[in-house]
Amino acid sequence: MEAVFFYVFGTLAVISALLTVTRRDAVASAFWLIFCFLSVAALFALLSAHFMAILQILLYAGAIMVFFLFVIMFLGKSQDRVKTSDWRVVALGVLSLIGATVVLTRLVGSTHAPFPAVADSYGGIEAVSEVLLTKYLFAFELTGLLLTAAVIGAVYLARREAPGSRGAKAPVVRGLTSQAATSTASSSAVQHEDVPHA
Amino acid sequence: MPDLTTLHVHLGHYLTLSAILFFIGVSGVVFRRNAIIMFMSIELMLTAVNLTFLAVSRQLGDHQGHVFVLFALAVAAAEAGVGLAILVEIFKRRGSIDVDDFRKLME
Amino acid sequence: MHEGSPAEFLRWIVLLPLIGFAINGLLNKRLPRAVSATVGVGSVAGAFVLSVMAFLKLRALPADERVLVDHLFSWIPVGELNIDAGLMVDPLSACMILLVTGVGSLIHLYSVGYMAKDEGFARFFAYLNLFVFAMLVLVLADSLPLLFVGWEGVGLCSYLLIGFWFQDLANSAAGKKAFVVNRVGDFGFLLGMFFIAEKLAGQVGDGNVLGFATMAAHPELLAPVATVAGLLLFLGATGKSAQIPLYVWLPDAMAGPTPVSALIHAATMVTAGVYMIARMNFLYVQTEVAMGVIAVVGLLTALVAATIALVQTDIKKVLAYSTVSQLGYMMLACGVGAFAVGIFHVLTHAFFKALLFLGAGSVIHAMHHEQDMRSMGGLRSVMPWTFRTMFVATLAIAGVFPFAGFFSKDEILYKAFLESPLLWVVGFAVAALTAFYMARLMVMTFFGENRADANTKSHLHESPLIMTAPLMVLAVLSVVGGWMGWPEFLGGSNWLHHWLEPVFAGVGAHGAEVVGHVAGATQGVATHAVDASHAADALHTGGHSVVTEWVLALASLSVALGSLWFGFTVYTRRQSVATQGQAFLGGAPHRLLSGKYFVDELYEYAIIRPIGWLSDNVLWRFVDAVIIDGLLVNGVARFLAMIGHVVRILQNGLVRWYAYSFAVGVFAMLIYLTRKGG
Amino acid sequence: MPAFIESHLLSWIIFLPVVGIALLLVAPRSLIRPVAMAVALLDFLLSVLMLRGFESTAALQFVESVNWVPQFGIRYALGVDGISLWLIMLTTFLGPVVILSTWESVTSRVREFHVFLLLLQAAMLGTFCAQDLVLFYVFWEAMLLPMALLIGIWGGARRLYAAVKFFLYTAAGSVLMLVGILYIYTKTNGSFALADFMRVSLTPGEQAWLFGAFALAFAIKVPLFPLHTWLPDAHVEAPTAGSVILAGVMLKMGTYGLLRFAIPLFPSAVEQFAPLMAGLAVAGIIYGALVAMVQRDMKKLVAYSSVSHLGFVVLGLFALTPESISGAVFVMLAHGLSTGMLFLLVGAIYERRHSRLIADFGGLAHGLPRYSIAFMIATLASVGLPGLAGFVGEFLVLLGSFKSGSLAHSHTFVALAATGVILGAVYMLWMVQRVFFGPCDKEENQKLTDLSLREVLVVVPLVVFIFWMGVYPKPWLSRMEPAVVKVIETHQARMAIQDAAVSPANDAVRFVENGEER
Repeated sequence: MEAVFFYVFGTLAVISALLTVTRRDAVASAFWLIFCFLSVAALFALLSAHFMAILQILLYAGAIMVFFLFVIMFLGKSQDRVKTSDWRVVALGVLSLIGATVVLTRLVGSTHAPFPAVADSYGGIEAVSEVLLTKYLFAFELTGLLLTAAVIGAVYLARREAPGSRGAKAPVVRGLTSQAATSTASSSAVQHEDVPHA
Repeated sequence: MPDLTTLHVHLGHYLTLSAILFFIGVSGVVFRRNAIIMFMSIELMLTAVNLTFLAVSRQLGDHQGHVFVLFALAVAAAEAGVGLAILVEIFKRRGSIDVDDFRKLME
Repeated sequence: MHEGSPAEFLRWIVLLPLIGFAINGLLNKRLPRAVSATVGVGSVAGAFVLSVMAFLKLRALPADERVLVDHLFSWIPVGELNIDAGLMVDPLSACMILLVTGVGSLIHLYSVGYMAKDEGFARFFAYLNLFVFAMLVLVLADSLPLLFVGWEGVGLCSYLLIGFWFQDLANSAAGKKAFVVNRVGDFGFLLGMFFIAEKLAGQVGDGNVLGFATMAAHPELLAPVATVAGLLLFLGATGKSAQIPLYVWLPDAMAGPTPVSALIHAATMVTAGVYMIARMNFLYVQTEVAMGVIAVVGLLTALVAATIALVQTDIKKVLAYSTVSQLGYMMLACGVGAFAVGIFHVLTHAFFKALLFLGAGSVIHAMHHEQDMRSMGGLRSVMPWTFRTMFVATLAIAGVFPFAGFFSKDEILYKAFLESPLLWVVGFAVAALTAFYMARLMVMTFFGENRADANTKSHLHESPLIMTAPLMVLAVLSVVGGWMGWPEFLGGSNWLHHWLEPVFAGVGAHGAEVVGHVAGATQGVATHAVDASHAADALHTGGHSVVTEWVLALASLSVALGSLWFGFTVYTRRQSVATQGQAFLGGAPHRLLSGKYFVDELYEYAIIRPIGWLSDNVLWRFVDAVIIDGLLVNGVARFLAMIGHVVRILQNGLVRWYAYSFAVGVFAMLIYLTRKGG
Repeated sequence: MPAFIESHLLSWIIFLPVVGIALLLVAPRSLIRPVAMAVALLDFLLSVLMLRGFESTAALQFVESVNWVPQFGIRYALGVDGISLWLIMLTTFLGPVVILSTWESVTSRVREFHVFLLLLQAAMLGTFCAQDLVLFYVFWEAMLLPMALLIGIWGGARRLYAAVKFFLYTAAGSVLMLVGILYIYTKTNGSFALADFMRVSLTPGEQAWLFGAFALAFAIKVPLFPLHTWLPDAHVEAPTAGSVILAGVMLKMGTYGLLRFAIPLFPSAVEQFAPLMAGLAVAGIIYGALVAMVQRDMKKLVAYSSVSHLGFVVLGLFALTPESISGAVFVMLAHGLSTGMLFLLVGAIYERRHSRLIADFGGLAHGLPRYSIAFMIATLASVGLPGLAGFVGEFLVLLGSFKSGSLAHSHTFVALAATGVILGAVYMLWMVQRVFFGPCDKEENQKLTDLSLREVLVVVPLVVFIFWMGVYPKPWLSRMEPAVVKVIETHQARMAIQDAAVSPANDAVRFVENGEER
């Protein structure tokens, strides 16, 4: 019975992933990515990793994607000017993608024994936390440290922006409205420096 | 249509699926010029890896995979945070987030 | 070969000229002329005195022990080879050292006068002394390598002396030509030595493999290699004694001062080849082929040179070709096995040819270095002594009876006749030509009216005594010189033949049957169309008989007188002497002869130009520059640079490109790790 | 002689120049040249002491052997025998001569110039004395650097190209040799001593490629025919002192290497490759001579003549007879003197006239008698006039090669090589004629001054030895002969072992060296 779910959610995940990667509009691809995360969470559930499935939804779909959406909104319509790669690069990409997946599936698809039966409590919070807080306690603490470092980093980046802004750079607030002006100025500068290298 | 009931899903399927997802992520990173899309593709690759972790953990019947997925999640979050902050910074300075414009290193 | 009694004073014969060279060479201009002259002449005269002493000491010894030995030091002691430097005087080398030092002193004396006004006076005597030293080393050497030292030494001195007036590029070019052509000969000489050394190595006790005593003691060992070594050594001799094909340098060598031509290119150096062959007689008697080649080459050279001499206008060129021709005679003598006669002709030829050259020198000296006979003439009255001495020499060289030339040339012709009538016929023709061109020379120089321009005519004078005295001495020698070889059939004792007997002992034993076979080798010779004196064939009574000797002697005497008279009349009675040559011989042959058969041009275009072109464009520019340097050395460098360039393109700064290559890398590792083999 | 020098004489000889360098670094500017000269002379004096103490036997003498890198069995082993004795003497003899010759010519960076000269001398002496392969290789490479710098800094117009080409060309070759050394090292019981290398028995196959590696490194240095293109560039661009040392001693490194390492270590390969090497040598003789004939630059002409002369040496080495090898060593010495002198003289005229093109000269004999006499003597020596040093060597090489049993069709080789005698005369005398004889028409030539006293002092010792070695070569030959005979005997003995050992039971036959102490 799980096979059906697997195939359904599997294909959903793949399609949404493909769409994420191919959409021109960042917002659309963000939504497709959220959809992909949800289908993967379903797969987690299928693997009876319930706690993880929930986390996936909460963290990935919830927190991280929201943050992405925020940034996308923040950057505004500057993205549509982003040129798509020329066809040769895309062709190369598609080609190598197909090659890679074909070879990989051949590699990975060897038959395995079916999943062994597992106690009901498998995948639950107690089981996971029990392993987490005994064997990997040290790693757990480190992750905490990592997260604090990330937060400090993000804050630092943001803070430096406000007081020290140089004349040419507009403060964050005005970013949205005047970025057209700044971007053209800086892009012209960019153009100048970016002497194409043969 | 093969008889669905007799068909059972085993580790191979999951690994293949995650491989496919992973490579979609890779292609996203490699072929899209928009930095945001690249970040998203990276997130996609991370979830693919999580899927593999859990599949194998399920096969082995223990929870180590889960713990790793947890850590991976933490890392992904941190990375997204800092990455996007940098991206904003670059956007402030360069006005564009087209990856090919960032050839500063090359000159 | 007898071991030989030690004689310490031999080394001084050689050292005296060397000391003379050192004094004149080092002190050079600081010495007053008189001192350097006395040093120059004195050293050679001293050597002459010592040579006479050696000669007398040698005569005192019984016939078969006539060898004086003076071991100097062991020169190259390596492995089984142990070459010693030692001097040896035996009857043959006694004659040679007497000749070299005797005629040498006369010529030194003469050049005191001749070079009086030249600013390189001391340098000239230094070189002359060095030459005498080298020649004496050559003649007194007791082994082939030491002979080779003298051999190249004289080559060097002839190079230095020919190019004495080096301001004029032509002279130094002539000197270089002489040295290089001699070097070609020395190439053959070296290889000949190696063949002998290889054959005797190990078999001979004391390792002095190339010593004459050792070689002469083992002729049978040399038999297999005799022909090759003989021919190669002969190649060396043709270089030194100016035989075909390596004679081209001698006529150009006339660019040197005349005493040099007299000493080196008439009396001594050019005879070194004949001496070497005579010295190696034990080798040559064992190879009919080599002897045949020597005889034929000698004869051909005599013929060719004589014909060229007919039309030369430069007085020294005529004498030069005459020397080449007479050398041909000597080679012929050696070729037919008559080594003693060859040496006899060397001695007599030295006397009259040195005289002719010195005479020509005094003429040139009087005519202020004018060498063209066409602007001479009528000098008989102005330079009586020079004329008289040169007239004696002309009679001698033509082979008129009492004079030296008759005895030696006649005996050569006789021995050639024994060998094969054909040789005799050509030799006879050459004798006729010799007499003719000598007559031509005498008439054009001394008879008729003087064609010189006004101011030279006014300065014409007889040369000073210091120059004419040697001429007179040589004139006497040209007459008396021949008597030492007075043949038995004319009642003489043929002293020289007996004197040289022990040296050529080997020849006597199996000389006879060897002589017989040479005939075959000469049949193929395309002889010069000569008014064949058929009388000679009638007399072919075969074998050695007094009657034939008488007849041949009379024949050669008559041809000598006849040609002389004929030449004399042709050149005096006809109106302008200059056109005489063309009218007499007709256009084409005259151009051929005066162009010296275009041999020089042949060598230039056949050998020198191609090698020059080959080494310049092909070897240097192409092989060196393009192939080795261009392709291999710089090529490798360029290839690496190209590789570097390709790799550089990969680093193009595109972030995504790095990501892609990163991914490809991961993917490749993945494949590698999970390949079936595991 | 004080004990502590006596026991370590070779080390003193090698490292005295290094002491000299230290002195030079502190010496005041005016004292640089005298100090360098003094050190070089002292070094020569020490080598004369060594010469006096050397008895002409085959054994290695003045042996010093100290552990250097014990764990790899690398020893600081020095030793001298008949072959290397004279090459050491040549090096120490040319040292002072060269320093004296550049008394006025080098003006920029004089201190560094002399430092490199002394460093070069130390490295060369080390190479000749080394009995341990690694020590040899260290000195071999150490030699390249100072020479390349000498060419690179004080050289002519294209000096950088020449210096780099010289360095890379030689280094590339010697890297292969290093591989060879290491390969053999694996076969010994952990030692780099030459004696142990000799004990290793190698299959003919191994010997072939090993010989190839060694021979390539040495052939580049010789230089053997196809690998010679670095020489003309190096010579033309090098300063006079550099040229003299390069031609005088460094070219002999290659031939010395062949004789000391390549030939003894790989007997069957030597037999197999002898015709090839002899063929290349003879080709080199003729090619060098022909190309020298058409050179317009005097230094290039002399450089190509070196290619021709060293062709004789290689021919002699591979003929493997006592006469030919002694002849080869003798040519090395004679060539060092005659070509060294030629370069000194060309340098002298270059300093005056700043041109080396033959066309720029003409009629020098008139104005410069002393110079022309010296030049003529050097020319005659290099052409091989009997009575001078050149002839004895070439005569022995040709004679020895002619009667060599082992070299296939040796007669044709010798016949071709002997043409070198003719060609030598042609190109040298043609140069002499264009430079010295003929009218002295160009006025710059008229203004040229003859050799100064100092320059005469430089040339006189060379002339003395050229005559002495030509007239009475016995002292040289007698001292080198035992060592040469030993090389041949060991070669024949090992060949005999080789043939015997080819039997099916391919056990490694241990051939113990007789009388060879570590």
